[in-house]
Amino acid sequence: MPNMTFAQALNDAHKIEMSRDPNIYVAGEDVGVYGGIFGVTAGLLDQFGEKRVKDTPITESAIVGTAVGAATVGLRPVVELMFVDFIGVALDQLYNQAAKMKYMFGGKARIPMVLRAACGAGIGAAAQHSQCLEALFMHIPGLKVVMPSTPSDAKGLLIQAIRDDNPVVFLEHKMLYALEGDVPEGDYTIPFGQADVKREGTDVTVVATANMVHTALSAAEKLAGDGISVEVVDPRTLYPLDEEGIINSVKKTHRLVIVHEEVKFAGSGAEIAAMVAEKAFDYLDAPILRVAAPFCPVPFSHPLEQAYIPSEGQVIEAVKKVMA
Amino acid sequence: MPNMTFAQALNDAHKIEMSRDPNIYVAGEDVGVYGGIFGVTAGLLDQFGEKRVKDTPITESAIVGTAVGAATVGLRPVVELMFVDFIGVALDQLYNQAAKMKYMFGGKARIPMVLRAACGAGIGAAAQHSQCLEALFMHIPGLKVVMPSTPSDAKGLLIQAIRDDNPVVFLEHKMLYALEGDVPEGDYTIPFGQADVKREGTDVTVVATANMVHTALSAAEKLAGDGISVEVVDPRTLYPLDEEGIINSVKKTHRLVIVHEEVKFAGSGAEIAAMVAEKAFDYLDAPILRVAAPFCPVPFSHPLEQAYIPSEGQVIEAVKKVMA
Amino acid sequence: MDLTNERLVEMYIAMNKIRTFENRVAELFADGKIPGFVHLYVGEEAVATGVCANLTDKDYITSTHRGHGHLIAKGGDIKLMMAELFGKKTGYCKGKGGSMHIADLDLGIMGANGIVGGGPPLAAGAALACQYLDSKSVAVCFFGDGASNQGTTHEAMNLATCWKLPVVFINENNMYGISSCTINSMCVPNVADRAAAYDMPGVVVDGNDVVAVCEAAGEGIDRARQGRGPSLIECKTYRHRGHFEGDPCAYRDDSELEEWKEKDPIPRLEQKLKEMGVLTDEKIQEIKDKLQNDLAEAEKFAEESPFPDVSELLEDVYS
Amino acid sequence: MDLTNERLVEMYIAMNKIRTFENRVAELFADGKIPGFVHLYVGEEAVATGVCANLTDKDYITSTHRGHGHLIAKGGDIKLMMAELFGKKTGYCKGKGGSMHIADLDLGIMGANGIVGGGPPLAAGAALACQYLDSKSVAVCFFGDGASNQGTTHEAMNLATCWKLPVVFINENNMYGISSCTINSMCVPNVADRAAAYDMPGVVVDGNDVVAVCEAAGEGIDRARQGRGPSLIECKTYRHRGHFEGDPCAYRDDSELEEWKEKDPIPRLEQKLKEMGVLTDEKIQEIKDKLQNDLAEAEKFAEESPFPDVSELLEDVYS
Ligand SMILES: Cc1ncc(C[n+]2csc(CCOP(=O)(O)OP(=O)(O)O)c2C)c(N)n1
Ligand SMILES: Cc1ncc(C[n+]2csc(CCOP(=O)(O)OP(=O)(O)O)c2C)c(N)n1
Ligand SMILES: [Mg+2]
Ligand SMILES: [Mg+2]
Repeated sequence: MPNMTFAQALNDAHKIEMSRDPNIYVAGEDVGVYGGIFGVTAGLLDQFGEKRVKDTPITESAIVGTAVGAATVGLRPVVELMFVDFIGVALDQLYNQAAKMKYMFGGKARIPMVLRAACGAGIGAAAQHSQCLEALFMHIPGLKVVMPSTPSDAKGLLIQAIRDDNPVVFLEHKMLYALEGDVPEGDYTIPFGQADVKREGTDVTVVATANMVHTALSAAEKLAGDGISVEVVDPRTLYPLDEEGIINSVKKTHRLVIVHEEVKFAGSGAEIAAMVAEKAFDYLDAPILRVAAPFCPVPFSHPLEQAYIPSEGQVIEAVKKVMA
Repeated sequence: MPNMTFAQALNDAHKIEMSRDPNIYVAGEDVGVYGGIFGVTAGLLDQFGEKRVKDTPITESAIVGTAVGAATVGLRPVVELMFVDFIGVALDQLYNQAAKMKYMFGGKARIPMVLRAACGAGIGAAAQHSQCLEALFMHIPGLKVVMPSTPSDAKGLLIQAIRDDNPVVFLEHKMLYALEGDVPEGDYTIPFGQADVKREGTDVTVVATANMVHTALSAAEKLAGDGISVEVVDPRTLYPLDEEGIINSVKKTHRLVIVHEEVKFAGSGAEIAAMVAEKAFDYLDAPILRVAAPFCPVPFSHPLEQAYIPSEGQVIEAVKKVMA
Repeated sequence: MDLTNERLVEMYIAMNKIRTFENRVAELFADGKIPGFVHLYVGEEAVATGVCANLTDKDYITSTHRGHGHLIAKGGDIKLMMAELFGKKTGYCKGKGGSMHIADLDLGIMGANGIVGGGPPLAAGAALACQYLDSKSVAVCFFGDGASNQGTTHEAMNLATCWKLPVVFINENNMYGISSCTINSMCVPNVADRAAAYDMPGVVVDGNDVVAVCEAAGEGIDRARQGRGPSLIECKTYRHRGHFEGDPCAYRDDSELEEWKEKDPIPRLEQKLKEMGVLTDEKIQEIKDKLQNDLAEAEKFAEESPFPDVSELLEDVYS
Repeated sequence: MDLTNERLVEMYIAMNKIRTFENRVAELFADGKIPGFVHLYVGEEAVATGVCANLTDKDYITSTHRGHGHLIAKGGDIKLMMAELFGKKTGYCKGKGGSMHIADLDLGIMGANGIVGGGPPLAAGAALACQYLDSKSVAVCFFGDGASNQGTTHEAMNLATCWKLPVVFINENNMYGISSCTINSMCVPNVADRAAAYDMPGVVVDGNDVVAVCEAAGEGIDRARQGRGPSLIECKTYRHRGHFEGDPCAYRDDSELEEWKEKDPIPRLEQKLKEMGVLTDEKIQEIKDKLQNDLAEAEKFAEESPFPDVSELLEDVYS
């Protein structure tokens, strides 16, 4: 298996799918000549031409809205929002149009489209370019929400997303773009709704998403030294959410810690905790803890930003707390 | 105490505040001549004139954005979004600008503004005019989120919201507008972050919001007949959330059911459940159940819409389940 | 454009079909048979009719909250529409959508829309697909004077011109967005003046003259079909009824309504066709009887159809 | 407008102040002293300078992601700016904002903005407050060519004209929005052409001629101050550096940059002032030395200031 970065894996997924299906087009700000601000769409313009790789004006409502319209009529758009923070200027086309059309029309529409966006803190990009907002998308029936943590998951899930007949929000944590890993060659898909056990363990289940999977894994490694066996579960898709996979792990470990970079309050972890508190309550031996960002915008200054991002230390502390 | 409807109580709050503070203005679509689609701003134009009661074009980004700008510079805007569903065309000005400015500027801004919006199903208004979206607002640091359930709470909380120096999202369930109740006269405020025990009980805590408070109350009445004593707690503000108030009730009853009309998945109840599963786990004798809308857009057809809205029967069932 | 007598009669029938439908819906709403928000098209029939006369089933339209007229003009089935308004399982959307969300993708009807300004980006997207697939089809975007102030409309027009998309923006300027008169919501006299911001043709036409609408829209549609890009056509018209059923209309003068009733597009065409000798009183009665019959049938169908079963609630969310 | 020699020299100094600041920031970014996204104003100094020469501390501006020039021209303190860019506690935003969010409300600077099109509604709102409070102050909205395609910009301009708000929209047309050239992102030759959509004055001015900018902006600002409503002034200019620091600029030709460097606003004014006998080489050197000194001081202040303490993380979220 070739080794490549997360960004290259996404690029590979685009190329494979665009080669396979002529009705896929890519659009967004700076996706063409520039190759995407994070390089994900590099080379696509050269390979597929202007018809299929469309640089747009700065016009997110129209980028998303044309994708919805084009998808309804037979194309399969893959559009880039650059930063997920920008969804505020385009949300209506996603949540009132794309997500609801099929239902409102009594089932008679298909809206196969992918909205890709970079998310997350870590590069000093401050409050309007660093958010994680997956909980917003999870709450909207009609959308699917994907959040990969490794290059190979990124590729498999993006191909899956492009082939899905529903609007899919595909969230790419920007601290992962440079992460390298082995990635299966060619056609490779990962079904939605299947959590991946990134590390097996018996004492505590840690559910983590995106870059927090790696934070959880290194915490788990350290905790192993203390004799605590941590199972790290990566849901990979937040909707559909693999409730069974998470519950099975909790049934084994009886303890749950959830880790995400999003703000804790009303974040994605709230749903996971609530779901377990409902469906696996009797298996729990300890409170469910969430390690997540505090309730403030993302600060610019490096030490503050680092304090904002959930850390290995916080995960270790939470795990020890539920073990106490 | 005079008896008035929820809509009249809101109207009263506007009048009291606008009489007190000349820097309050009201703006929105059809708030002037029409008096608001739901009549909340009726009579304000006559009483306060065009300068202070502004009919706007259909331009939600500018309505919200001008409020943010004007608030930053010294006014106290109270703007109406008509239906909360429309937030998708204006979200950026609320969540990236209003909510974050103070923090991004190192504390040096004050943005006293209220964004009022009608929410909820029940009048056959279908998928784009019936949503409850409180979870979206709760997740954004910098915003406060208010959701009253009675005429007197509506008045006290709206006056409080107008006097707050932060952006406040004020959600009015449209099935409540015609609800009558006693409302304190004149100046009357309710502090944010104080849940109200709408009915005392000892066996199960039911946390409910907006119109679901009434559903919960009537369920509680029926359950009392079965010998089950239900405590109904209305948070009234979702941010700040009265965690202590909720936990105190759970410490007493050891059982928690959460009821809201919002979609269950990643809804406001997820945060409440997760918070309790973390902070009051040891007091819980049963799984935490949520009674909420299913994962679909709001349907138009009356029987479907009625099936969508959480019912008294579902609350009774959930309470019986946690009592079993 | 030379409209044959046959096409003129077709347009006359279409306008009457909309009018009779809408008038009956008003009654049914008042009777409590139809719930929710219902925005009627009475008075504006010439716009949808004149525009859609240039389209085939392979062309697309996006509609608005005031969608019945567009749907009927584009060939929508009034039985399925009426059943939908009743919230019945046999309706266009199985009862899930209601008045504001009726769609018929087989006819290229991409849906009414409850969001003002929701349609323009969708229409540009449909046009993009037409261009991409080289189908020679076009997309038509109906939108109101109020919607022209919405940011999404600006963005869709700009992108459509940048990409030379085969889309025609049809502005239905009925002078009001609910209670907001255009004189307070925009400073230019015509929505069409805004075409200058995108360097596309902007045309103003009498929206109560179905022939004028048909010709102006035809030019824009031809232009789009030939790959020459989008255009904006503003049709000046007026709604006879309130914004939605139940609107007391306190914000406008009765005299204004009376003036516009003088310009009612249906009697205007009727008069013309009678003068041309194309229609006689008997023929007119025949047309109206047929329409009433069809409408009665549609209503019967709607009345007698079952409501959706609660078990269907969670169907149709995902493909 | 008759600009006194003194005012011309002030503008010369302001432009140089921006230029030296930006050039140093570029170096500091390259050295890893400044993190995040940094968008520099080099080449565009005449716009902010010419516009802000008409404003007092009681007037408001909204800025963009490319905000340093606006801030300096409006009187912002480069010590506090530099400290903010370093993420220090002593910075304008206590290190919480960084380059894209610097504000100084006491000077009427309503903040840089990370959202393209984020500023126009805010500027309209500030103008509304000026009108409401009858303060005779005005608001100026800086926005890019790219931002003019954003729906929020359209909405703000429309509402501003409807309400006759005292706001001036200053378009900085530097021909690109990141890699997107205006010829691909709009079909009209000038952003100012869009003023026609709102019936407000739309003016095009050489954005590299600070005197021309000052005069054109002055007219718009006077108009606003006198209660005669908004206007749109487009300043044609060019950014010398990449979109942000680190941008390889592969999307544009070097020759284009060279051409524009010929039109660099700073040498142009310098030349003029020398010809007028207002400035001599010595005086110029003196000015530049002073600016370098101030800059060095600002940098030292930034370097030596402490980072915010982690305990401050949750402060400043709410009032
Ligand atoms: C985004 C949004 N804002 C507001 C509304 C409420 N609303 C529904 S129709 C309408 C007026 C629309 O006016 P116009 O576009 O002129 O269409 P008309 O009703 O005159 O046909 C308004 C304000 C909405 N549905 N969506
Ligand atoms: C809503 C939004 N979309 C996209 C971006 C990413 N972005 C930042 S600056 C920029 C280009 C802006 O172009 P222009 O308005 O011309 O300003 P300039 O950079 O040329 O000064 C883009 C696309 C953003 N910050 N916000
Ligand atoms: Mg209208
Ligand atoms: Mg630019």
